[in-house]
Amino acid sequence: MSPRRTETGGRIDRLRTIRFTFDGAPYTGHAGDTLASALLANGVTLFGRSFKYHRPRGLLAAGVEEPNALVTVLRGEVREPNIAATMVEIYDGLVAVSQNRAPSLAWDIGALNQLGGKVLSAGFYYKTFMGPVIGPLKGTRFWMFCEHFIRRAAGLGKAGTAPDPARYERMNAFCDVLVVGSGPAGLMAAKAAADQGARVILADLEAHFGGSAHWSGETIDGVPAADWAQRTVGQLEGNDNVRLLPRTTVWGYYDGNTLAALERVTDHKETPAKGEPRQRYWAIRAGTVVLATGSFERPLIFPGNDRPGVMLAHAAERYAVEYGVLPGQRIALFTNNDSAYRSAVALKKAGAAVVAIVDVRGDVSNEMRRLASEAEAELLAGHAVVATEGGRALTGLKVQRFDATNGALSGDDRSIHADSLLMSGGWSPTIHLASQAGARAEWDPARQAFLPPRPTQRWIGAGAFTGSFSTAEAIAEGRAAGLQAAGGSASSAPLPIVEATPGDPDPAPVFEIKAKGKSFVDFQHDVTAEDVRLAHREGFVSVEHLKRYTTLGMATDQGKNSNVPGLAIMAEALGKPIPEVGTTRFRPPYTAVSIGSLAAERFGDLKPERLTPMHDWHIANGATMYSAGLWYRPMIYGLAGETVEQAYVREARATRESAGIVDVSTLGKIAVQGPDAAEFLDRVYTNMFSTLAVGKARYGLMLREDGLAFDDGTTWRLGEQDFLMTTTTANAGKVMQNLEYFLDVIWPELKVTVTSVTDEWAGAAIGGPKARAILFSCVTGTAVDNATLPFMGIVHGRIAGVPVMICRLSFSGEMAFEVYSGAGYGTRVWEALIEAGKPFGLVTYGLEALGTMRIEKGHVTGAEIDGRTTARDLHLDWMLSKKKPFIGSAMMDREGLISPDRLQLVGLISLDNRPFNGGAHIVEELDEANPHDSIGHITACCYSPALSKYIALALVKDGKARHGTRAFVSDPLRNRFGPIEIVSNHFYDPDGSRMHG
Amino acid sequence: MLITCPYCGPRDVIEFTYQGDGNRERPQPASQNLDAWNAYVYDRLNPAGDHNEIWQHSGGCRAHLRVVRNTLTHEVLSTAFARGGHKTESRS
Amino acid sequence: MAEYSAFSLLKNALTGNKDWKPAWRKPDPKASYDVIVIGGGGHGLSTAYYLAKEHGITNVAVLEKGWLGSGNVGRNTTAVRSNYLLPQNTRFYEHSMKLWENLSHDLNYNVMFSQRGCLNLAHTPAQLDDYARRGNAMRHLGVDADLMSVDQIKRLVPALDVSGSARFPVLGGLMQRRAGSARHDAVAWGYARGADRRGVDIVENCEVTGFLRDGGRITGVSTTRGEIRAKKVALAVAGSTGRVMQLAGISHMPIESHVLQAFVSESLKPIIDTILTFGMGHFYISQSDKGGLVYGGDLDGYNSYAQRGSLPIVDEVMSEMVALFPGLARVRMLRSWGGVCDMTMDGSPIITTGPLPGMYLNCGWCYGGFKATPASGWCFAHTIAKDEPHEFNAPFTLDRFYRGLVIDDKGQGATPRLH
Amino acid sequence: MAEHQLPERQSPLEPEYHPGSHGNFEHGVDVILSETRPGSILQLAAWAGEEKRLIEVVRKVTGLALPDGAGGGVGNGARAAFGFAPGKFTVVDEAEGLAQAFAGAITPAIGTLTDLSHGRTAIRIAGPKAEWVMAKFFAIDFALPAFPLGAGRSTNHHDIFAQIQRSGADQFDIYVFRSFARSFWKALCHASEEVGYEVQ
Ligand SMILES: Cc1cc2nc3c(=O)[nH]c(=O)nc-3n(C[C@H](O)[C@H](O)[C@H](O)COP(=O)(O)OP(=O)(O)OC[C@H]3O[C@@H](n4cnc5c(N)ncnc54)[C@H](O)[C@@H]3O)c2cc1C
Ligand SMILES: NC(=O)c1ccc[n+]([C@@H]2O[C@H](COP(=O)([O-])OP(=O)(O)OC[C@H]3O[C@@H](n4cnc5c(N)ncnc54)[C@H](O)[C@@H]3O)[C@@H](O)[C@H]2O)c1
Ligand SMILES: Cc1cc2nc3c(=O)[nH]c(=O)nc-3n(C[C@H](O)[C@H](O)[C@H](O)COP(=O)(O)O)c2cc1C
Ligand SMILES: [Zn+2]
Repeated sequence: MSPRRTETGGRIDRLRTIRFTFDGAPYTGHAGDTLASALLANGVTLFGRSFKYHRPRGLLAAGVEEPNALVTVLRGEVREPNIAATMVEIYDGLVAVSQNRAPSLAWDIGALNQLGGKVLSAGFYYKTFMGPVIGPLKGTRFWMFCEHFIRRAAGLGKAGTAPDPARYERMNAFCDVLVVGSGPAGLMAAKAAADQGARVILADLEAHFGGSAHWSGETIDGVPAADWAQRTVGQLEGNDNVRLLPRTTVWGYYDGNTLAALERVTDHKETPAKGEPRQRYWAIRAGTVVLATGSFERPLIFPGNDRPGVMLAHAAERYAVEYGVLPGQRIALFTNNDSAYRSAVALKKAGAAVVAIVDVRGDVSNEMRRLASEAEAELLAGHAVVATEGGRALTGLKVQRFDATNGALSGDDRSIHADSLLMSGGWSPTIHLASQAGARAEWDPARQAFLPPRPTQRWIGAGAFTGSFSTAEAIAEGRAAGLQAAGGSASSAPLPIVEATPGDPDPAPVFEIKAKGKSFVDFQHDVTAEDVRLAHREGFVSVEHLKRYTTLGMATDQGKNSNVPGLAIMAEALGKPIPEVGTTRFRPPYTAVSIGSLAAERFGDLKPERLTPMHDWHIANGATMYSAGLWYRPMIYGLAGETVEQAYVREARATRESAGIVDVSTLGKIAVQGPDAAEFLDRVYTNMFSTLAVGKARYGLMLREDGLAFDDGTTWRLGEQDFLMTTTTANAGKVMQNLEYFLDVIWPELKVTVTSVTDEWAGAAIGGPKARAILFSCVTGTAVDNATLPFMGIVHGRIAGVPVMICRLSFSGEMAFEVYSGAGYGTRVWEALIEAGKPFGLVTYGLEALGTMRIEKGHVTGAEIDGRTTARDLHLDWMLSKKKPFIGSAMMDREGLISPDRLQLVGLISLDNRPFNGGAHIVEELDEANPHDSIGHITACCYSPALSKYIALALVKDGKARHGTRAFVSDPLRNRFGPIEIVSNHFYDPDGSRMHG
Repeated sequence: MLITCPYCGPRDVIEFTYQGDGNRERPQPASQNLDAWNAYVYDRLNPAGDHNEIWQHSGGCRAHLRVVRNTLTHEVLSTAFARGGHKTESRS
Repeated sequence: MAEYSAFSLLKNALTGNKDWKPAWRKPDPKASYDVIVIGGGGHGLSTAYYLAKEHGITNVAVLEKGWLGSGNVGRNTTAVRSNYLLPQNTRFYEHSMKLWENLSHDLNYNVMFSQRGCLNLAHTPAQLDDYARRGNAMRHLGVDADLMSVDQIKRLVPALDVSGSARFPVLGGLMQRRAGSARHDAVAWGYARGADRRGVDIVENCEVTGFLRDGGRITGVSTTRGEIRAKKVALAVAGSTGRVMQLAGISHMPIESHVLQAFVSESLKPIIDTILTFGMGHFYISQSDKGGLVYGGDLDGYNSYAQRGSLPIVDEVMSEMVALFPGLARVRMLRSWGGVCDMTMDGSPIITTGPLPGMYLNCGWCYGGFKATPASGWCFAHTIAKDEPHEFNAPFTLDRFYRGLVIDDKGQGATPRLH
Repeated sequence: MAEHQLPERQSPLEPEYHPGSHGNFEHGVDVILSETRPGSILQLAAWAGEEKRLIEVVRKVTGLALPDGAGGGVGNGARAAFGFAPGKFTVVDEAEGLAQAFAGAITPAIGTLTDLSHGRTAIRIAGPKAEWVMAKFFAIDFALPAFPLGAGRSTNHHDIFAQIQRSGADQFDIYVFRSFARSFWKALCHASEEVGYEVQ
């Protein structure tokens, strides 16, 4: 039998033995154990090392608030650092290791930091490491040198880099009543609400429902509280309208009664079932929330309070009653309130020797005296613990007489031999969720605790959360809250009857025992009472300054143990009451949540892929794909051994020589329909559309309201009231939203519907001298000659039996056609065109060749319409109608938008016959060592097969005036400098004779 | 945060796109009053408190809504179609 | 007041740290000052510091409505860089960078400025070109910038997924090596101590509730601690600009207040040694000296003064984080918070005289003003002292929007949530 | 006009459509996934005030009696219709050619007709865990009282817009943009593994 496991008792399954390792050593425990309880049962006292001084630390708590016993759980290569051992349910094969120690937990070199002692006081790093003011170590050098070592010494666990193979999932839930916490209050609330027929969700972060009933040893309705809880859970389980979520931490209370919760679905399992997520992220939209989150017991602050073996009283009680483990054989308690007496009795019952109860209060009630004697403990009323003894485990403590009214110690100290010291410094309601919205908690001087703020959202509190610390009150408040939340009326049915240990809920206002030695307030961060007083001396007296200066409350427990004692010490130093010092702001999450769980279903799948109808064809035919926003588009269709440049040059050349075809399905397409469609387009585009004939298309330009260029594309008039607008791929969504905005908000009188039809149509652009011949050979039902299908004309016909719509327009500068068909027929039409093109030398081309041909033509895209350019900058002023106002027309002539030194679109030719790079700059004078005075930059560049030169488009200051002049490309990032000629952006076929045919 | 779309009912903020200050008045299209245009495009009321604003239910019915929302508490006080018509009061 | 040094630290340790004095005094406000600076954030404090240090104007009060540093200076993700696209911005932020590089010495306060670099990841060739354009723009203004290859990136940040199988594979990145991070609180406290040592009164818990006027001229402020007169009243209230300007009767500004969230993970051993930004989203990350991963993403996207955010952004940021670092899925988010950002219509700041006589305005820092703290104060002090802007802040006028002279690094136009 | 026999349309799901049982199905499948491939998917939009007339047109052309009210809808197996936005309705028919049937009926005075038969992909999820799986994607309440039979909803899963009609107590028809359909389908299959699913 393990040294500390009791013979009987506990809610563990003693018949099931579970094997696990900690720091490589094998241990066993039982089903129902946490890593903490199992190790404790095995006699382990040392669980971790503190952050700054690397002091040895044992278990402080039994739940989520544990600050010391942080471990890393390993699943193969995958590491999960900083997990409280108290929250790890053991499973066969569990591997856990300790952290922040080298070489081992027992012998940690970092403990040398303790020698630094007072030098390493709060905020010391602000005062030093600045290094010399002159010389080679001035500036940031010296600090960065020191920082290197500081960073390595800091940090808790080590994160892994192996990808996490787990699955995470999101779940959206709706309910009438969400009950957070399943103690007596929460259970009653859930039951009452469910009985009213409300949709109820009950969540508790623990593996078992029941909260404190799980281990309190009280009796409810004549049975042990735990059995009562189980029975109540059983009644809830049967209900269709109730969802029970164990192992689920509600961690965030957001606006609109939206709560975020994390369910640990398989963390306690050796292997998850197929498809089962490790964790599930619940986004819960609740009608009303019942907050029944209970309370935390507080430590007391005294020298040596961090020694392994010093533990919270209720935690010890939990270990004994819930897990059948005793934290020690000889136990002493130290308290400022009555609740520890119940713990003493429970531990006694579980088989420990309770050697003493040290109570700071001089007068202890008779009831408590009775409990002390029931525990066979010596009662030291009006005493305080002033020191603890031992190394990596407690061996004893020292007590002295104590006056609770003024904190004075007197008399000789007395040693007590004990291997476990349990402390209780009073209780703080778990008000985190209620406070997250920023409402101020209210200090209750009787309870010596912050009580929940007035609700800022629809929630109702119940139980210890409200400061009602007895089970009977919890039950009554729970039922009332559940009824109210479900819209029911008060019930006259009798409440369950509670038999509980008596006790006064109000502690003595004693937080710290000032004696010689380090007294810890924030255990993990090693913030001592002296640090708090130093902060006071240096003026960091506001509670938020205290926190930031000392890092009190910034550790993984987020002040759950330390906040109130820290405040109390500061309040005393200031001579002010605690509420005037205030409390720090509560923030989500309530307890730390894995980042994977928050990514949820997007873990490993950040964004969907958007595919054109011909996508699979492209892949099957050797295309290299390029991601453009969410879309995938062919970049090149490379042949074996070709470079990208060789491929696009071949594709572009073949297109200009015979014909090429490219997938343009990604272009944004918007159906603009209705009696006012033409009028609407006149207002939206800078040029006229009402004059466009049915069966024709026109190139259009849109500006933003501020007068800068927004987007361009062609719009086709398919019917009197029926237009098909195309936009650039990148701006499709933005343009759509803009149109909808104007129709809904600005011009609701216009009868127009706009509908995204991007996905309705597959588009193939086929261009080149042979393009018409190819169409001629495969299109039926319409002629495609110049008369029937002139430039910007539209015809309807069929290809391979599929209805198609063909518009003659050109981006490449060649005689070209866009062939649209229903997306479901896209590949069929595409293949038919390719088949028809074979005799003509048709090539497929990708975005690179498309880009090349558009650069040769001097067409603009998103690289030039970049949100900073005007129509004039891009030489599109010819499109600005003077006959009508349009979006942006009123703003486009402001001084800054017409000033001559703006960047304007030009063409560049490389004079040294070397390639350009996108993003290179242009200068008038070359200075490779100290580049300066940029006059512009390259927006797009390529090798031009048509010109047999390296060319580029660029935006250059006063560019138009520079046509024909020379300058230099200056690209220090890629060390590319050289002479260029500035020319017009229309490199190729400037009069458009090729595309007009 | 939840916004009650008059058509779709209460929906998570994730379904909406913010379109800003709803107090702005767009000048007549042909207006040459540059000050008015500047004010419309650039100036915002930006109050700390109740704010009249435009949201699009872009991840739902795509209607634009006029929403009165408190910028200190994020409480949504009322919603209505920007085109006019149905209005939903949320303040209890 | 004592100089801070290793020696003073040791000496004090020997005497039980009993002799340390407050880092700054807690004076009651006087009846009048030469200059009142409203806002005890980074910019207000640095303004006061440089007024005293550079211009000898020491009869100055900084009025802070809460505790010093309670605004964005105390809640930002501490990235300091000067890698802007447009020259107006680059020049200004580079001036700031130079001040940062000597700030700890200047203030005799270790602000822990650590030049561990800032790397913008590129995921498409077009984006790489964009970054090249920006990097080259920087180089032409004498600012350091480099393109990094995937191999170099892999070596610098081994935890990053640079495999081609990622949804948005890393193709390279733009690195500014002199960029880095500083301890946010230390910056506020260091400037406060520095200003205080030069005679500036730092008055906390003193909220400005109105302006005193003589005709059209601003002559002081009313506060929760009484009326205070001043020859010059300077605003540096960042996210509260809209509210404070309304007190002065100016109801409309080219500014919207938006909430930006930030996050910190539990403390970890060093794993990310630089500042890193994701090119296909808004995610950015660094690791604090304490070991916490400090990261954030996009604005929540709506007007807010609430200093707290909503859930969708939390999910968005974390999704982007594990897209870059699939190994960090089991690391846990410890705390999240929000700050209120004064978003302008072009994403660039405003530092100017006026708009009312006697008033000086410093605002529009969006989510990027921490890095500006030294230069902002330095330029604002110049503007206040000389009644005209320094050439570094001359472009950052209030009327630039109306005149079409916007400084729009992102090219998003007058949609503040997109800057 | 003589109707041509049109070739079969290509489904965007094709390479990822694997009929059979998948995931954790040893204890039975809890959802069934399928692509319903309707021949016609139309969007009808009425000008403000013309909604009732449009509803009447729908009744005449399809025989479906659309209830008047936000998100109201009906279905009869072969045809279905539901409102998804103010004045806007989706009408679906197993058969092709529904657009022609409406062409004359939706006059400019009533509103507009937009054919989306290719642009939207229809996916059906059915079975006892259909609500559970749907809740993984969409932040709307799928419980029957909140989302009654026949009703329609517009919502989205991150970048993917979806119109959803409840076509049975345990059955939903989801209309997504064609270009996103494969990604969505993969995600849907992935999310269904937990409960065991069958592709039909
Ligand atoms: C989450 C987040 C992350 C960020 N990350 C970065 C980053 O990585 N890099 C970067 O460069 N920038 C970043 N920023 C931006 C940066 O923090 C701010 O731009 C900058 O701090 C603003 O200047 P400030 O320090 O003076 O503002 P603040 O600190 O906000 O100072 C303004 C002060 O004015 C006070 N005040 C307001 N009204 C009154 C009144 N009526 N009377 C008296 N006082 C008043 C406020 O209380 C406040 O203290 C971030 C911001 C946020 C919110
Ligand atoms: N002075 C005292 O003796 C004293 C003080 C405090 C409490 N108590 C005892 O505590 C009990 C109070 O009952 P109760 O029901 O109010 O509280 P409880 O402590 O029994 O239950 C609270 C439950 O809420 C859960 N919880 C807390 N935060 C959560 C979150 N964010 N998400 C999910 N679950 C969360 C906890 O795990 C716990 O199970 C009584 O039995 C009372 O006797 C006694
Ligand atoms: C760079 C940086 C690092 C932080 N590290 C921690 C941390 O380790 N632990 C912690 O609890 N909070 C940390 N915080 C968050 C602060 O606790 C706090 O939430 C933030 O400053 C905003 O203040 P508020 O929450 O009081 O509004 C950090 C904040 C910043 C800006
Ligand atoms: Zn809606």
